[in-house]
Amino acid sequence: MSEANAKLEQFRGEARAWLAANFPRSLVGKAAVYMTYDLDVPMEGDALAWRTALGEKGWGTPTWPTEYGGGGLSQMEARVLQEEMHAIGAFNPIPILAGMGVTMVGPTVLEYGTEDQKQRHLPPIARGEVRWCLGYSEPNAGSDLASLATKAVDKGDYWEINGQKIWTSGADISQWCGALVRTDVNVGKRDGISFLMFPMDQPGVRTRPIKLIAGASPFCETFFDNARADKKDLLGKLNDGWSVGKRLLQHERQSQTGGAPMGGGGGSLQELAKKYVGLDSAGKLRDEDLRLRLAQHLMDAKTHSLTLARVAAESRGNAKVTAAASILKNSATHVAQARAELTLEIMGGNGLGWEGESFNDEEINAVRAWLSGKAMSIYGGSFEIQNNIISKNILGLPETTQKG
Amino acid sequence: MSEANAKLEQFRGEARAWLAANFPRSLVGKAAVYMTYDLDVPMEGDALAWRTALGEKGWGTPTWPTEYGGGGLSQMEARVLQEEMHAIGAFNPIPILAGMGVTMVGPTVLEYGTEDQKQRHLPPIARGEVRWCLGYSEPNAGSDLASLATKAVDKGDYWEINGQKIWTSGADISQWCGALVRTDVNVGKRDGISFLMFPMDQPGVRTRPIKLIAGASPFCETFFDNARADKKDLLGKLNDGWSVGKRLLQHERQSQTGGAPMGGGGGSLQELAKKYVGLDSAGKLRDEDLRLRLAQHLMDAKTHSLTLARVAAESRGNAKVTAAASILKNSATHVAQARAELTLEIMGGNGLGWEGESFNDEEINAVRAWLSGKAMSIYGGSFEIQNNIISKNILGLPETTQKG
Amino acid sequence: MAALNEEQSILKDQAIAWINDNGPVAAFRAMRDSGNPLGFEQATWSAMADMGWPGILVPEEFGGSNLGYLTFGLILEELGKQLTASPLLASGLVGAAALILGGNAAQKKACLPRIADGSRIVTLAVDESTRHDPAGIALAAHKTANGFALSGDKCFVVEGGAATDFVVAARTAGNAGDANGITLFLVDGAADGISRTLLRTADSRGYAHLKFANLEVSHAAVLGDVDNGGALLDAILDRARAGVAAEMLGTASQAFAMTLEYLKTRKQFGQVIGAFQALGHRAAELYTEMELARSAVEGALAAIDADAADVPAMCSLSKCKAGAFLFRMSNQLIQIHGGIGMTDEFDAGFYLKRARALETMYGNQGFHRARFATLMGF
Amino acid sequence: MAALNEEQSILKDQAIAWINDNGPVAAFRAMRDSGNPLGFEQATWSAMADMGWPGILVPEEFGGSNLGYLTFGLILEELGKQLTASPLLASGLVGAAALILGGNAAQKKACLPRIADGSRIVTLAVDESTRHDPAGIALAAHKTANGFALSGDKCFVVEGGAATDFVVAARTAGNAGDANGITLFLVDGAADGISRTLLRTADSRGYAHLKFANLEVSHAAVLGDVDNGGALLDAILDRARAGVAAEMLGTASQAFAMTLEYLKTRKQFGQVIGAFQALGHRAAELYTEMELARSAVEGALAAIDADAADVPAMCSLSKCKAGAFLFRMSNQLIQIHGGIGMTDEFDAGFYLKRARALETMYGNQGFHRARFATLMGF
Repeated sequence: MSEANAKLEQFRGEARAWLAANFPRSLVGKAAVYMTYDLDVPMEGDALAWRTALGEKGWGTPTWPTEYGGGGLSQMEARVLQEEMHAIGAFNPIPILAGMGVTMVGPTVLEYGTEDQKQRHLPPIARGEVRWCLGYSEPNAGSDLASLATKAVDKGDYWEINGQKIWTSGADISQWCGALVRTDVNVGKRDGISFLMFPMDQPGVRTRPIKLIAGASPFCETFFDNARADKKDLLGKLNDGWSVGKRLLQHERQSQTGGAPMGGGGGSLQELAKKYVGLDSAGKLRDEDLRLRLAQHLMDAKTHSLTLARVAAESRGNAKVTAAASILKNSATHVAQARAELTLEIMGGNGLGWEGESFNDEEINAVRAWLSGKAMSIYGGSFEIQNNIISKNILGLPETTQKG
Repeated sequence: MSEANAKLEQFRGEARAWLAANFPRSLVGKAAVYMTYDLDVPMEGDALAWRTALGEKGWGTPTWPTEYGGGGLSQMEARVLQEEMHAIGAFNPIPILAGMGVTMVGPTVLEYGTEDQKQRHLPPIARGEVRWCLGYSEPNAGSDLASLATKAVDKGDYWEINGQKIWTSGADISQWCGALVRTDVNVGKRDGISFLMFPMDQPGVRTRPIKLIAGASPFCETFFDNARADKKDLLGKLNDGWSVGKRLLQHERQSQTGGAPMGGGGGSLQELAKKYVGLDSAGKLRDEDLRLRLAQHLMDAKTHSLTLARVAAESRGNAKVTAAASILKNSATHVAQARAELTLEIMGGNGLGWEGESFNDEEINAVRAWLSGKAMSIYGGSFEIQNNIISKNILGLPETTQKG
Repeated sequence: MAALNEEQSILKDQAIAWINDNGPVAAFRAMRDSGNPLGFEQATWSAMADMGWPGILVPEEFGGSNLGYLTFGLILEELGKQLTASPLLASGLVGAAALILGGNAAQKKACLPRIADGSRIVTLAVDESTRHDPAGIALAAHKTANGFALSGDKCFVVEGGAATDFVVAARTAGNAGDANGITLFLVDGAADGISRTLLRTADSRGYAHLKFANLEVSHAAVLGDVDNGGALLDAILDRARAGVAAEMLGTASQAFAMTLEYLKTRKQFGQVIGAFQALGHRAAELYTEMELARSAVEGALAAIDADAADVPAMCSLSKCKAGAFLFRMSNQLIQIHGGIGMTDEFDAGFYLKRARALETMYGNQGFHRARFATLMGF
Repeated sequence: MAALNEEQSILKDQAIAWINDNGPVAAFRAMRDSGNPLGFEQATWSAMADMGWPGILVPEEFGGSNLGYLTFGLILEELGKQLTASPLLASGLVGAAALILGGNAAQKKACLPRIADGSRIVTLAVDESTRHDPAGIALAAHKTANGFALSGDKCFVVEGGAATDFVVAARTAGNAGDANGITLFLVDGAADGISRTLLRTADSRGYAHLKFANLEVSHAAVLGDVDNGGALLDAILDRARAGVAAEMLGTASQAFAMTLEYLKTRKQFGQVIGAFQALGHRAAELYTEMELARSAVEGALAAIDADAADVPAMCSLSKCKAGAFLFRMSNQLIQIHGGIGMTDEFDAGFYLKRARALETMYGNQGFHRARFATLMGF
């Protein structure tokens, strides 16, 4: 225990020294500029230097193996690295720059990929040079992903892909795509699906950004018209794409259960309420009904946080995920959406602000975040799908109403 | 219009005179004694005289035809009669004395019965001499009534009945029973069911009262062991009992949508709250959270009343029941159950009273009524069944999850 | 819906037909995309005036049809269904109510005919902060030699960009929070002392902030009694609330209709999604809530028409009930439509945004729940 | 559930095994049917004492095992599942907490060993009306030559019939509603000045009303400080609330287990009813609520063990969350079981009645929601 600790502290020293030598001080306080999913910020000057240094060291993907461009660190070391970065105001832009590369594609390639695939795809992701998008949903295959219709036909040298994907986040600025496609039309819905990887910069691929109710979005419709994937870029086994895709989705779901405060309301909701609504002489919020609903929400939010902590504690040294984890997606969504609603209610008329000088940034962001947040109960396993999963997988109730 | 009015006023005079001559003054204020479903109150002295007079006049069942013992009155005249009875403190005990006879069996016999059945069964009901119970539910056929298993076999002269019914209200004190039984086991679930009528006082019938969570109840389990029904007491067509039974249930459902205050809380809920909780110096209930939930409930209750009034107004001169009527059962249940919960919450610790001197009658009644009221969302079309009906019959959504 | 008389039925059918042709949600989209700062098209408003809608509440002697609030509600409900943008609610109902309830003979004669023919747009300026708080009115009206001088701010004035006149609730005595000391004024929107800021809100309606800089008005501008305008203001607001509730009911019932249609046509897992019992029951519950909300809305409008004693409670009730249903329904509109519901190309977002805006207008559910308790004496 | 250490795991397994054999819900039914006025069987209590349960919180020097609140909660949860009746919560948790937090050396030495071995049952007497209102304490403790004289009423004292001693919250200064002026006393239940009325409640637990008629006690009876007992009382109550929440979690989770079992076995319309998606989703939502409630309950117990700064907020939170889940779950237990759930022969009614009783104990959801807001500073 203390030997391990000593080793960890030694690593802390090394990390601190390397960061001091390599992180440009000019980037302190700039995290927000580079850590946004919505924009394709150009990497120049110090930012480019920092990305390059981080990529060469492998610390943009600290726990990936060194042979594929990662840092080869343990989870504990990675946490120490994060602490040290946080301490000096450093940040890691590579997971953002890589789109779905670091969070979803990478781990799945590590698990399912051939040695060749690992060699070709992982290092560019680890260096933050290649951005990935994912082709999953289709206009007629949302929650029911198994009914997807985009086809890939074996043309000897390559796969020829035809069809349409939707909700491909960042498709218009990505270099590579991983997509679920139908490679056998003669078998059951979940069979006959494969996972292909291919470059976006080719004649057969066209993207169209989707405008959302909250305004511009990273999402696209993506059209494949005789697009091509190299034969060596089939990930996992032929017609076994369903399990590859499911694994990827698990990574997505894990990233959605934090119940992180939505934009425009990162501060404490009770402070916001005090500011907009005010307290009476007894120290109570001037809106008695709001006061009690706000209290209820804060209890809900706290309970969700306690559950996150409990799941983490129960999982420690326990390979199997605890059953309680199954509730986190819906619970996180409930808390985040309620928070967004309360934020607007607290802001009153200003919680209707769309643009213009009459509203401040916090208000306008809150309105946009409220709208964007409605997607939380739709994507990554809708509210209803999550309840199906709990009902069937956790509670062991029969599944009669879902065929296919 | 004014001619009709004049005729009605003439009837009012006649009714008033007859009541003055026949209603024993000794019974004024005794309505509660004789108007309870729970007890089999003996009819003696003035009460017996009153029942007899009412029965002979046919005014216990005022709108039934005179040839079957009814009063032959119009709906308007019946209302006038009721007003006049109310004015002098008179009451009509016959619908209570007849169990399910006046409210459910009678109207259905009038509609489906043979002339012989009408002649034999209706007058004793109209005189309040014969009490009826109904055999519907079975231990394995509750909401799914179509799967009932009680069998009746044609023995030439009579039907022989074997099986078990449950929730037969008043079976232990009834003289006659109307029951749904299976007369053809070889066809679909809703087919092959018939409606039979038979006397309870026979060797093949045994009843056992059911104790409920609220205490003693009018409900029984009823066992048939080679019980007999006369061949002439099949109501409606053979194997068409489903439609007869459905018609009967419509009468039941109609009697459940009034959202009448549950026992133990007949007064105003806000007055109860003022009494138990008190107001602060600003005139607000001392429990701020309760105050707002109580306001919400009173709004819900008022909205339900408004809906009842709206449905009545829309139905006037309109043979077809309005679609809004379909929501009344669940809405009434919601309001009544919420009222019962709030009543106990307002009473605080005293809302736990079961018996003994430490609690007053209102408190103990409120606790029992709270428990009894949980049945409202189960019987007469459960909450879930009502939602199925709305979904399918009103909204036209497909029915895939219910077979049979 | 309430049993309609013949006149109401004709008017309702006329409204449905006209809105179908002239004011469907596609027209709202076009208006929004055009960036029109007023939030409605003048042609739409003129057509409504031609049909007599702004005069529905106005007595016949002043050029209206005097058909009452229940009838007005029928029109508002239909407009709410298609989000048809116009100042009908703000002027034809709220402005007209202010004049009818508070105007003297001269004011009525001067103003009501022009409200009825749509040539004047009279709206109410009440709130002064981000929250609805009629008790907190502080905008000062100081007595001057010839009348009063108004100074202060009014926020989120509905159709405040297009208004030709404002009914302004001001304080002539006491302090913010006092029940007494409120006076209503009818002021010309073009006056020098008023400056307007048009707002760009999520629901694309024509709100404005107003600033009064020592605006001088004569005694003739007073609507109702000096210092005792609180009750008049409440009465106007209650009518406004019932009107908004009718619009909310329309918006929500259209969201219900769109959702029901989708439940019957969208297929997932090999069947239409309405065949999933969880969604079927949800639809049944939404339908139940819709029917209840309708009773509340029609009940409030009918109570106003009958001059019933419980108008305040009924109006708070209607705003609450319509609000709760619209909130749930607009969210389910998105949820059940899934990804497509999140796109701007589909109309669901309009309904969600409008729902949020109507919820804040003239008091949200929390405001009215607490008010209902107070009105019930506890 | 929380990751348990070995000691906790053993204790929990022991509790489950013992309750299965000795305290299942059938034992509760038998106790109720017997009309036992105390609401529990002495043999049950003796067995619990033999297993050391009343001493779980008691420091080792006073004969306890000092295992803390999270451990105590494990036992309460298991007892809650089977409604096992005993004064364990009232004395082993609330009474012990009062002595541990407020007792001086002499009081601890005299009392804690006897709480731990079950020979004394020490319970808290706090409320004086039908509602939980610790701020409203009015029971008067007048100063006398030798100490104090107590006069007044206490209501709904938990296990008040069986108690050998009472911790009485009394007013030594100020008026009902004042934060200061509260003093706690440890008094002998057998004293002449105390009369008890046992209650017959729906949940068949052993509550009593107490009447204090000029009961004289010495200075040695004061628990904590004179006039400044408010904070001590709050601390005891918070522990009581977290304990009740643990019991509620157990009661509700058993109701969930019974319901889930029924969903898997009861057939209607040709399939088990759990196959109906509306019921399957309802079960999923109840499960979600159960897991969340568990986090809240364990969080509060752990906060007490860690002497965290947010103990008051966490205890209100746990009572609220467990209360909301138990309310919904006990109602669904009946609803999903249908007619059979309404019969006394089936156990569902016990859970429903117990749920209502636990909800009122030491403050209902409304009380704690409002308290949480106050604790959060708004």
